[in-house]
Amino acid sequence: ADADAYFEAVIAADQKIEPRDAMPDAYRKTLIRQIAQHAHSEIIGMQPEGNWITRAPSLARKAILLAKVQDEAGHGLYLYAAAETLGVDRADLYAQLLSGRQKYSSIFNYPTVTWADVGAIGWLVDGAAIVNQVPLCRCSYGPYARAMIRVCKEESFHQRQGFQSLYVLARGTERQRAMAQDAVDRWWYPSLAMFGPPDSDSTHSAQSMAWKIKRYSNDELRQKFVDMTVQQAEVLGLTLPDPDLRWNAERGHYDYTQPDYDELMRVIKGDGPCNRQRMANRRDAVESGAWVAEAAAAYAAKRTAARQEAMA
Amino acid sequence: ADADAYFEAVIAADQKIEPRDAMPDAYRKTLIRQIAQHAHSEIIGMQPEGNWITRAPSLARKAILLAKVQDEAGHGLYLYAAAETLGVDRADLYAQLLSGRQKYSSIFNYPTVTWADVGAIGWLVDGAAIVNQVPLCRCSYGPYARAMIRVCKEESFHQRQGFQSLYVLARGTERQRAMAQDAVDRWWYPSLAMFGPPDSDSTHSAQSMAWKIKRYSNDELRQKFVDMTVQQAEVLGLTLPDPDLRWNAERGHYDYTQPDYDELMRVIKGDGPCNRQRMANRRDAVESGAWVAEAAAAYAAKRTAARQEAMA
Amino acid sequence: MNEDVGYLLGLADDALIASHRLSEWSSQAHDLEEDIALSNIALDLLGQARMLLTLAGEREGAGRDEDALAYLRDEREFRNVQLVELPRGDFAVTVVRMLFFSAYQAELYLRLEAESGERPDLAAIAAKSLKEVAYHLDHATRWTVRLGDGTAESHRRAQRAVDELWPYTHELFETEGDLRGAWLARVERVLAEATLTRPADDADRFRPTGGRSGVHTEHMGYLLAEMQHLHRSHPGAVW
Amino acid sequence: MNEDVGYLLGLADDALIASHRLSEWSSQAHDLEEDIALSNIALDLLGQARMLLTLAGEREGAGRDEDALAYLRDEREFRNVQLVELPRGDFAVTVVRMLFFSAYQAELYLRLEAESGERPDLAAIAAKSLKEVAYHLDHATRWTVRLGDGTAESHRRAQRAVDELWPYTHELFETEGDLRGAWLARVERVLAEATLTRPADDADRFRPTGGRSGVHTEHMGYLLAEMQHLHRSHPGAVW
Repeated sequence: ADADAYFEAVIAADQKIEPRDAMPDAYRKTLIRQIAQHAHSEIIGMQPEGNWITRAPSLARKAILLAKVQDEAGHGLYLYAAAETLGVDRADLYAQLLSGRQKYSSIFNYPTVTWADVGAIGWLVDGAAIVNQVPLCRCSYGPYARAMIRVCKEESFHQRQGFQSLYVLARGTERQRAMAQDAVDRWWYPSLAMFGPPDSDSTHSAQSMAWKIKRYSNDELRQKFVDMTVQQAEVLGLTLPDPDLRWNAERGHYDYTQPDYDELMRVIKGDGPCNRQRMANRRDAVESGAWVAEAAAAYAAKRTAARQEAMA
Repeated sequence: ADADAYFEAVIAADQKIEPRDAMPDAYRKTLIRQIAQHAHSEIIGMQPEGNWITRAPSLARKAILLAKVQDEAGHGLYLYAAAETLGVDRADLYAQLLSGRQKYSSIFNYPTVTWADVGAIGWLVDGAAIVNQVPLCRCSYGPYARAMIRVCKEESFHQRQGFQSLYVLARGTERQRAMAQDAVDRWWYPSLAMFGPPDSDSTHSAQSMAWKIKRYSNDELRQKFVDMTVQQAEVLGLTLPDPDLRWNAERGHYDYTQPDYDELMRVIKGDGPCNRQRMANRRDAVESGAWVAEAAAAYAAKRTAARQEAMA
Repeated sequence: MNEDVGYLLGLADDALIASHRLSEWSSQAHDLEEDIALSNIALDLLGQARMLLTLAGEREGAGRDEDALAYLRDEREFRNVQLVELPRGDFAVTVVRMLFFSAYQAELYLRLEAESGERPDLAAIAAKSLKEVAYHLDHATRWTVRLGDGTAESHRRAQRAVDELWPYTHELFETEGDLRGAWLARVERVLAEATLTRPADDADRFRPTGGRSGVHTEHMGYLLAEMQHLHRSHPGAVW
Repeated sequence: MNEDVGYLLGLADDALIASHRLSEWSSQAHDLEEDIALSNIALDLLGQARMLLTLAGEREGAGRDEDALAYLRDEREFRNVQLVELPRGDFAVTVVRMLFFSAYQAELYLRLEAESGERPDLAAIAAKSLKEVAYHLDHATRWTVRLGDGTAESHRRAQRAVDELWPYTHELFETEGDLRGAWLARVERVLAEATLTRPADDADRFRPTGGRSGVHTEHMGYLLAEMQHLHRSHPGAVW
């Protein structure tokens, strides 16, 4: 009861819960699920953009893309480390990704069809991620909040790079401009869907808000993203593919068409265009690299044994 | 002794030895070795040109190339069938190719570096093959002679296609012309080496000539090829990479620089640029397709069993 | 784009890309006879693609010939179904895909041949191709049965190929829905003889689509890079 | 071509193509740490390639920048050694190739750095790259030892990689023969610690060559098709 009171007091005071603090089981479980899903998203998210590394149209863009995909792997590492402070093991989380029991962001189940998709992901997908993640920097769980500060800083760098890449395309040849517009047309609604189901259907939100893991509802975040993105689209000179998108002076926000949540559910359930491919790639990396992990372990064991013998 | 006399008489009369005829063991062995090597060459020879099928620069050229590589597989089939009339099994010959005990033409151990190499192979390599093979249409062993008639007909078609392909390049853009010349520069000496070591070093030739398997010596055939090719090179407007190539009125032939026979020996021994790759590809096709062959056999066995049961 | 041109490009690209994947078997088949057979089918499909591309170019009237259409269109302009662009895979994938695709082509070309009044040029191409397609279908049928009813391993591989490819077959009938009944009848007969299980349609909500409007799998770009690189490296050259 | 330009292109292309093969590991490594490490090395090598290409373009004085040189040269104009263009292979091939190549780069860059009087620009690039190369070499060394002295399977794979790649190392010293002694000393030490056998030089007459004069293995064309296709598909575009 003391522990519960302490937890409630910390949350109420907007202070951080730290790994050694007592915390309700449900809080711990919710965080593990969310952080793991976030980490998995970084890892799977390497694939759609990584798809263009060997084909990037200039060496400067290739370097930017290589570094970005590498950053995503780094984000995965911070986040798995944050999850581990909650008493789980990265290997177990990883196994749950591979078995399909834990999810990753559905956005990464869409294919990168052209080079412009790399820019559109940077602009829209990283943009949506940032809107989602900035409030997480104030999340009540300390290690997660600190990981998010680092992630957000890099993400906003990526988002600017994506924007800049699309900007160049939008001002390039007619074919480049068409490529940029086409990418925005395909990524807009999936990006809106990244904020999850509408608040009316969102199951976990209320409790997460009470625990100050979440600070805003799905629909609030989605609206924030729309408002921000409309203005950036104007700078780019590209059109968002929503004929009903318009300023609502009364609300002080843009009205917009909701994404297809049935499609979102289908993709979450595993039936998006690339779910099978993404998981198969991941499993293949693990399986075909198993002998490397075993070799490293065997070598480490030999070294340990040799050291022990030397000391005996 | 009767058998020997019959064999000698047939050879002397320029008639054909047929599968059921008695023949000296050494004659049989020589033929098996030569026909198998020839068949293997067709099969391995599919690789360097096949390397360009998916990248052919026009659909018409792609179709020609696909058909040509397919013809080479067909030639392999005729030739293995001819060898089988001598009492060997295709599977055994194949195993000897894979184990490296039987050879194939060393020319196929050079890489096809550009598209023009496909044309150069058609013109020079098929050209050399034809010079080698036309006399084999009169070879003393019937099945081999008949297979060669069919092979030569198709090869000369391929040779014209190669010539025509180079002709177009030689009259194309500057880069195409350079590509054609470069290919001829790289394939000329290896093509000369296709006729084997000089007569002074040729071990099998004398006996093969006596048996009327071979009709001309290596050097005679090489000279014939040079004389023929010089004139075709003029039509193409391409230069053969031999500064000492010139008409010798006294001999009534072109003088030319001999190929590097040390290099030829190195390549024959397995150390050419692509020997390992060609053999690895072949082994991989056999190994990774073993389950298919097993399935076909298992299915055939089931069908046979079912038929027998039905009749029992 | 003219609707008819788009339709023709769909047929042409199906054949072109299917041919490309088959041609990847050159020197890789488990025996010589099969190497020849697969090249033969690749060659037939390439021939169909050339006739169809040429016809599409004529219909379009913008001066694009078969090579301009094959080599100078970008990925988003290719109209083939995703089924044909999936990686080559093992021999089971090749055989099962050929079964699904040839059975579709057989039904489609039969109908196009019958509609010769409406589109005589296309009907002529269909009529010319039907004999080829019948051979492809026969070849795929024999091998599907051999693999399905061969060894335990070949059965496992064949069933896996059926399960993996089945979702992609729905795209074949998005615009040709009336052909699916006849297609199913053909395919089900073969799968049954091969002791393979036909996946249920509703059990599988994964129905990839997009090829006909130029949205392809991530495999397509690599295929086109390989196919087009040389041609694009020499703008305006004649080969 | 100016001899110096050709020399610079050799160095640049070595780094560019090595970087390409390493970047093929993206999302494919056995764990995240290694995925990051390999990307890092790919990124370093790409950076070296860009500086070297830019310098080569300046020396040439024909207005070609790093992209013109990377994307618009044909295969026969690439000067890299064949070692770096061989297919990615398994992790053992990657590690052993990195060992051989980094040890070579380390010796070469050390010498170039020392020759700053003759070629100050190149010496500056070498100096800047040496720290990176030291890290690559260290990484390759640690993994070679782990694989060689790990499990029976990892030993077998590592030895196979050493045996397959060794013949290609001779090309590194065709024009830099004086570096081979120091290179051998480095490499032999690592192989010994890894319980791997160093192939004898004379037992192996297979010494592939040609890369420095633009004659490449058949793998190179596919790599370039992939790398260059998009750039070549948009002549004159800015990215």
